[in-house]
Amino acid sequence: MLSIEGIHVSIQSAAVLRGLSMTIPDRTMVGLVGRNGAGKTTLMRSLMGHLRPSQGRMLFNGCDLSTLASHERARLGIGYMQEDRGLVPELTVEENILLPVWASRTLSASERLAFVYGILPEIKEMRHRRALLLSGGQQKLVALGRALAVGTRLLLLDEPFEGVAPALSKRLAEVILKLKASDLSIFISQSDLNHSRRIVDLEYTIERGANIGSVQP
Amino acid sequence: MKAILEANGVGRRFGAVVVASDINVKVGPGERVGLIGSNGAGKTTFVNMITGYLKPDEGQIKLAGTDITRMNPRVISALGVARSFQIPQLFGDLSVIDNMLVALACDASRSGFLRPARDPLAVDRAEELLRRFHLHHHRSRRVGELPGGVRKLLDIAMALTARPKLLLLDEPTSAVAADEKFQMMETIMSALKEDPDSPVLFVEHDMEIIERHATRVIAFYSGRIIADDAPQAALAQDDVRRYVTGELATE
Amino acid sequence: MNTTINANASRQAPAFLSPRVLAYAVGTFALLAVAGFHAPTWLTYLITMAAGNALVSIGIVGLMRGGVVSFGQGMFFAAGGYGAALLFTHFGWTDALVLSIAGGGVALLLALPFAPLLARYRGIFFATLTLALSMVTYGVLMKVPELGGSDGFSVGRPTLLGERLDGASGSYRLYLLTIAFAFGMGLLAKVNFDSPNGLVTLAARDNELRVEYLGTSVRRLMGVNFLLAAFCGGVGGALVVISLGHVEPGFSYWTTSGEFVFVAILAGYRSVPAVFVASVMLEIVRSFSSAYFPNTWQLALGLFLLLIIRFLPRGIGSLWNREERK
Amino acid sequence: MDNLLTLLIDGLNYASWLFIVALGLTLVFGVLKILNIAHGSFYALGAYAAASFVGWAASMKFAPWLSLVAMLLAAVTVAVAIAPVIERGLLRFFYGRDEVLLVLVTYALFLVMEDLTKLIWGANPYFVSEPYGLFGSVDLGRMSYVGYDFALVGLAVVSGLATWWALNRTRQGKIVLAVIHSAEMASSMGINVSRVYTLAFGAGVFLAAVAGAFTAPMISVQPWVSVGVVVLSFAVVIIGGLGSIEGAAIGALLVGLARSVAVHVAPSSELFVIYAVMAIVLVFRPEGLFQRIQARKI
Amino acid sequence: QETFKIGIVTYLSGQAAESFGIPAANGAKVLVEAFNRGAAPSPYNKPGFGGLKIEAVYVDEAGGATKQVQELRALYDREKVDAVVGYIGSGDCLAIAPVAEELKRFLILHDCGTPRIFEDNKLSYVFRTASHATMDNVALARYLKARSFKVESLNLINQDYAWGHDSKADFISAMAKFYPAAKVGQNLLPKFGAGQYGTEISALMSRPADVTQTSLWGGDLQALILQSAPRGLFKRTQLVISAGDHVLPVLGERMPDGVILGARGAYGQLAPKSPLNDWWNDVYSKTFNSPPLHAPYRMAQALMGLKLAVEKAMAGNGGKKPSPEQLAAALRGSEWDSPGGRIRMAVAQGQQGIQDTAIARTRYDATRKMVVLEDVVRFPAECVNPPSGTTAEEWIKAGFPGAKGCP
Ligand SMILES: Nc1ncnc2c1ncn2[C@@H]1O[C@H](COP(=O)(O)OP(=O)(O)OP(=O)(O)O)[C@@H](O)[C@H]1O
Ligand SMILES: Nc1ncnc2c1ncn2[C@@H]1O[C@H](COP(=O)(O)OP(=O)(O)OP(=O)(O)O)[C@@H](O)[C@H]1O
Ligand SMILES: CC(C)C[C@H](N)C(=O)O
Ligand SMILES: [Mg+2]
Ligand SMILES: [Mg+2]
Repeated sequence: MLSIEGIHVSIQSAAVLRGLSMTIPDRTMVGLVGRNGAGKTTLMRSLMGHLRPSQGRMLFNGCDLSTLASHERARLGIGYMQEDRGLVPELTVEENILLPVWASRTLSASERLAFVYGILPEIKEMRHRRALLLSGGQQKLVALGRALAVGTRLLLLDEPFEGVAPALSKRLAEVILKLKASDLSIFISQSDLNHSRRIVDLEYTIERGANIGSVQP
Repeated sequence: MKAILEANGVGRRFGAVVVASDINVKVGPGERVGLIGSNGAGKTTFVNMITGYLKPDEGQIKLAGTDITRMNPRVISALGVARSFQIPQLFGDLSVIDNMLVALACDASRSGFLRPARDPLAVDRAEELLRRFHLHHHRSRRVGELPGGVRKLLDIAMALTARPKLLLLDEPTSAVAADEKFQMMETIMSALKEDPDSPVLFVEHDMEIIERHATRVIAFYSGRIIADDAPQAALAQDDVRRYVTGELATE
Repeated sequence: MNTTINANASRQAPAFLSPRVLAYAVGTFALLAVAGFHAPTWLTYLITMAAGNALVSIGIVGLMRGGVVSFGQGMFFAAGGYGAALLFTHFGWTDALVLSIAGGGVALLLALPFAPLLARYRGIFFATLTLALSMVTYGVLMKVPELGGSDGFSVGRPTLLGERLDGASGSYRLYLLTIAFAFGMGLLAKVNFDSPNGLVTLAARDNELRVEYLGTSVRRLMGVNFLLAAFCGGVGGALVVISLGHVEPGFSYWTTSGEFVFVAILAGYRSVPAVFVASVMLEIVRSFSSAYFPNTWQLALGLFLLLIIRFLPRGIGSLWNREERK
Repeated sequence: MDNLLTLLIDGLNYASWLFIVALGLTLVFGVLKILNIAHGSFYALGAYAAASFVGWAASMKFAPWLSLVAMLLAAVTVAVAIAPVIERGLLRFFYGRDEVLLVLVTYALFLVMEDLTKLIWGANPYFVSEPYGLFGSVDLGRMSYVGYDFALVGLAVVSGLATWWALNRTRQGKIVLAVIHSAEMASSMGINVSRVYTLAFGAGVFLAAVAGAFTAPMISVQPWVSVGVVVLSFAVVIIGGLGSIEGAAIGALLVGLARSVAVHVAPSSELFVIYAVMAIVLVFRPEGLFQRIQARKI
Repeated sequence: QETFKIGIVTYLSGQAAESFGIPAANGAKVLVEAFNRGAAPSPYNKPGFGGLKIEAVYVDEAGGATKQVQELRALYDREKVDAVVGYIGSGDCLAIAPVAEELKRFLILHDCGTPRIFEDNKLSYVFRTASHATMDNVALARYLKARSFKVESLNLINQDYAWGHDSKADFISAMAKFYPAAKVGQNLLPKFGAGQYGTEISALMSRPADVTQTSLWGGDLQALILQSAPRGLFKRTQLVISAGDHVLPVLGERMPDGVILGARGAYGQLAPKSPLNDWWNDVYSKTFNSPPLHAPYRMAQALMGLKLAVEKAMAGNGGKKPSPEQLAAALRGSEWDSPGGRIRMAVAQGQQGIQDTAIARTRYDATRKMVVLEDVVRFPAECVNPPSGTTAEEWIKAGFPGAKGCP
């Protein structure tokens, strides 16, 4: 599904990713582990087109991502959950979730909403609240819901369990496991190993922007 | 025992959402209190009310006997309450060392126009703190470019510059790499050795850390305190297991 | 404990006006003083005006470091200018040095009641409230016949240490006086920028909430910076009026304030000398383009500004303040 | 009574003219976070283009009401021809920078456009007063008003409502909000951010040009018409709260009424009454009448 | 060949460029060119200035008085001009006159209106080769009286800067002499460049007056007329304009009939017939496709006066380029013929000129497709200009002592 071949990415002339390679096969859940500053977020942002690799390729189903503008990537069915949530404060929870659906030409709003609420009933309860009032963890949930709304093929989740209470993080893990049964591939970054180990099919470890290993738990 | 922090019947609502109701807490010297709770339970709100960012609708908050309910964050900070933030609040355009120097310069006794902010004493103190938090090698990087975990550390280091009488940490270890979390808590706790009487309240989602570092746990759910006890006891309560740790299924 | 003390001893003297900075300043001043003696008078005059204006912009830079920009600094420029001019014509104070400081004092007095109010404002709202106040000042100046109404009034030649500043040598001495003020106040500004207050100001620009949580009042800080800026503006206004020989309500018009901001942005907030350089540059560009492209000088000025902002986003100060450029 | 009515009508007329100009300004600020000094230049361009278009329509002996269409077309032309060039060729490089720096960028743009306009249309004034008579005149007691002025009130109401509706009641509007909040996030959601920017800026330019085009019949179109307008509409937008359409409407009414009272009652205060209103509003509402909600930070 | 360099300062950008600055600069251009070729009629037919080739540099007056002071210094010191001619804005004149005096350099103010320049300062290097605003307002008042208008009430609308204020004050006090019972109703002072006058027009209409005076000019005047004509303001009041000829060609049929206006001198249609005027009209119209009006006329009379002064000074110093002092001495108190009539540097110790003027009424002539000025009344210079040794204000208050030759 997604293969990353030796990409190099620099931010303001500092090399952050140096020759990173990994593959995310169809219908799998892949973990990405690394310490703070290893480059996990940078990789995600490169995939979403906010940073341009100076070398290497990123292929999504054989299509070179670098030929697509940032907003065209979401339309391939990639859902991205940012590390810092990135909700639009003025909009309600539901509107936030619908945002990528509106931007897409193919998705149906009611269908996607039903799907998201089915998986995350917690969100449904607060769907009319404005995003700016939510607590940190609640925002995290909504951001996940939003990624789910558009990510029909691939989900990129940047530290989804961070700051989430254990009860909920257990629920999330279940949700994500459930998704694995569908057509989706999931790519999860983690600085905390505890949560993901149990659920991923394959885990890459990076350090200072380069692969140092991969395991199949 | 004299309470350093005392909250009596504190309540707060936003429109129809009750974010704190009838909160009663007394914290004595040297206590290490873990604040746990589901997302949106009101932990941050509690911290915000103690530090004056939010004013309670009802009830009273006292610091070492002084009523601080209506004071603003600056005055409360000046009284010796320091905090860190769930989302780090830093000076993104300045370097790491300058962030620390700002924190030192804000110390009331040190402000002024005609002295250098970067005098050797201040710089030494700042560097010592940075070293303690393993931030020293980031010394001259612009804070805006730091990865999330490092920002978190710096945020806490800044809270500790003033040698607080009461320390509040909002999710100090979230976004910090797993193997560093424990070390980090050690660091924080050891930084407080100079003032062993200062109580620490920290919001935490990781129960291992709670078990290891808290002497007492307060669990929140939906704006209320559902448990306030020693860690083992608190974590064993049904409500806590149901709503916080998820060991019991809801309903 | 011992180690810290040793570390101290081994460290160099702090940045408080390092000998290097002081030497640079004195050296440049001497150079300018000599050069001014030989330069054509239009050039010394241009530099005099530029230095006077730059003092106002220094004040704005001080505010900018805290994240606010005053679009109404013309108000204090005018206060200093009118103050000095009135003291000269009505009270017989003729000494240029005294008048300049008095101009700063008048501006400071005018700023005092507004400081607590303005300290509450940030960003575009600070800019526009100061703009509104300066426009009200403009309106008042226009309507007071005793102040010359819309035309303002002319001021005679002042004295310096008892001597009348007449003719070419008088202009030269005014030039010296103005650049002396520029250097003196520039150095003081540098000291202030490097002080704890200066650093916290810079921090408040990024995150006020944290500064408050560190126990420092951002409002007080902003209020103080506002007063300092007003003083700078007043001194600048007085010096300009002394050289110009004329004062008018236009000093307080928003476009005048706009030019001071223009210089401050051109310079960036990281370097004090850059403010003076920027001010001289603006005067030169404006003067030459209005002489050589009289029909398109605005176009030239606009393009020049765009180029600077585009390619030196942190101001021309970033050309030599490399360490901080990043 | 008669006087009160006069006062109100004058205030309203002035307010609606100001509002149309301010609308575009507030829109552009709302979306691109740019307080656009060059807005006045687009207004001037609209006026010039209208002068050319209406002049041409007149020379073709079209029906008089077609001059209204010509004015609208002029505004569209300005927006289509200018907005993408400026947005993509210039502003794009400055997004996300300090608000005040952006003010200066547009100030530079204003200087450049001022001279460019002069190079294109020359310094001579243009007149297109034909449309001014289209709506006849209205007699109210001792007063006589030009129907066109009331038509402008209508235009202001229509454009205000349309913009408000588009921004607050449509998906597109919500997408714009997302872009305002974070362009990177928005594009991750599949939103074509650069198109939103261009469209929003284009809409702003269009509104400025519409205001210019429909003012053209009342004034002599000549260099520098841009300057006075822009400071006034700044005042309006700031009184109302930057980025707020409701705010701009109320701001325009306040300014219009204050000015009309000043001119009728104390003409010599006209010069600063507008700024005094602005200062007073800001003293009590530091961010203007309609403040933007702040996101939770901690 | 040695040159004589003149700095010419007028509005080349901004509000005042189109109506005044650029026509004035254009006037200077044709004239300098004609002078250099020796193509002007006698006595201006010597090539250049007494053989010196004239070189002109043009500077924009826009940007405020402070900027003008700087530009003036640069002109003298950097561009090394021998004389500066220019300044339309009264505010600019007030600011720069003392500077030229201090620098001891030669300056001719060619157009600005405020009477206060020589009233407030004692100047010997600075000249104004035209009458100031008092003339225009006194002449308007005299016209109303001469044509026996009934004036019981008076409205005024003037711009909020030196020219507007001075015009307003002079007109009110002049009217008080002729119509002591007349009451001032609205006295409006809109901002320079306001552009929108709806409210002002309502204010003028809500207190109808027999006469409405304005000294608006340029785009402001055009806008005022365009906006008030459809509301019928001019049907209810007699409009009088102190500087109005320059809007006639552009307004054409939109200019209401019967408006009383002056041109700040006997310029354009009001100019007395003379070979010099015919030549001037001819060269200017040929080059710019429109007849010269107020602004180029005033430029012409300044440059002609300067030319004669240079030549006179050169005659006195053996043909060298004259020093500022020599130039000043030559121009002081001199007189010369200009296209608009004779200019006499008769007041303010010979630094300030006076000239004849004329006031007329408008009528749109549909066959010639232009506004014609008719019912002209001419006023000799001494009738409408205060004599030496008194200020405008005192002179009017005292009832125009020494006024001579009034119609
Ligand atoms: N804007 C920037 N400018 C310069 N360097 C940057 C910038 N953003 C990130 N970096 C650097 O890139 C490196 C990788 O950062 P990244 O955010 O990808 O780490 P991460 O693995 O996501 O860490 P964390 O777990 O803390 O989120 C870090 O060393 C960081 O300092
Ligand atoms: N300013 C506000 N306006 C409205 N509601 C608010 C505001 N601040 C907090 N809330 C609400 O209060 C509740 C508690 O929020 P709080 O941030 O205290 O939760 P928390 O326990 O810290 O959760 P988390 O672990 O997710 O950070 C949430 O439902 C939130 O939406
Ligand atoms: C009518 C104008 C020529 C008057 C001139 N602008 C002045 O200010 O004096
Ligand atoms: Mg990350
Ligand atoms: Mg929280």
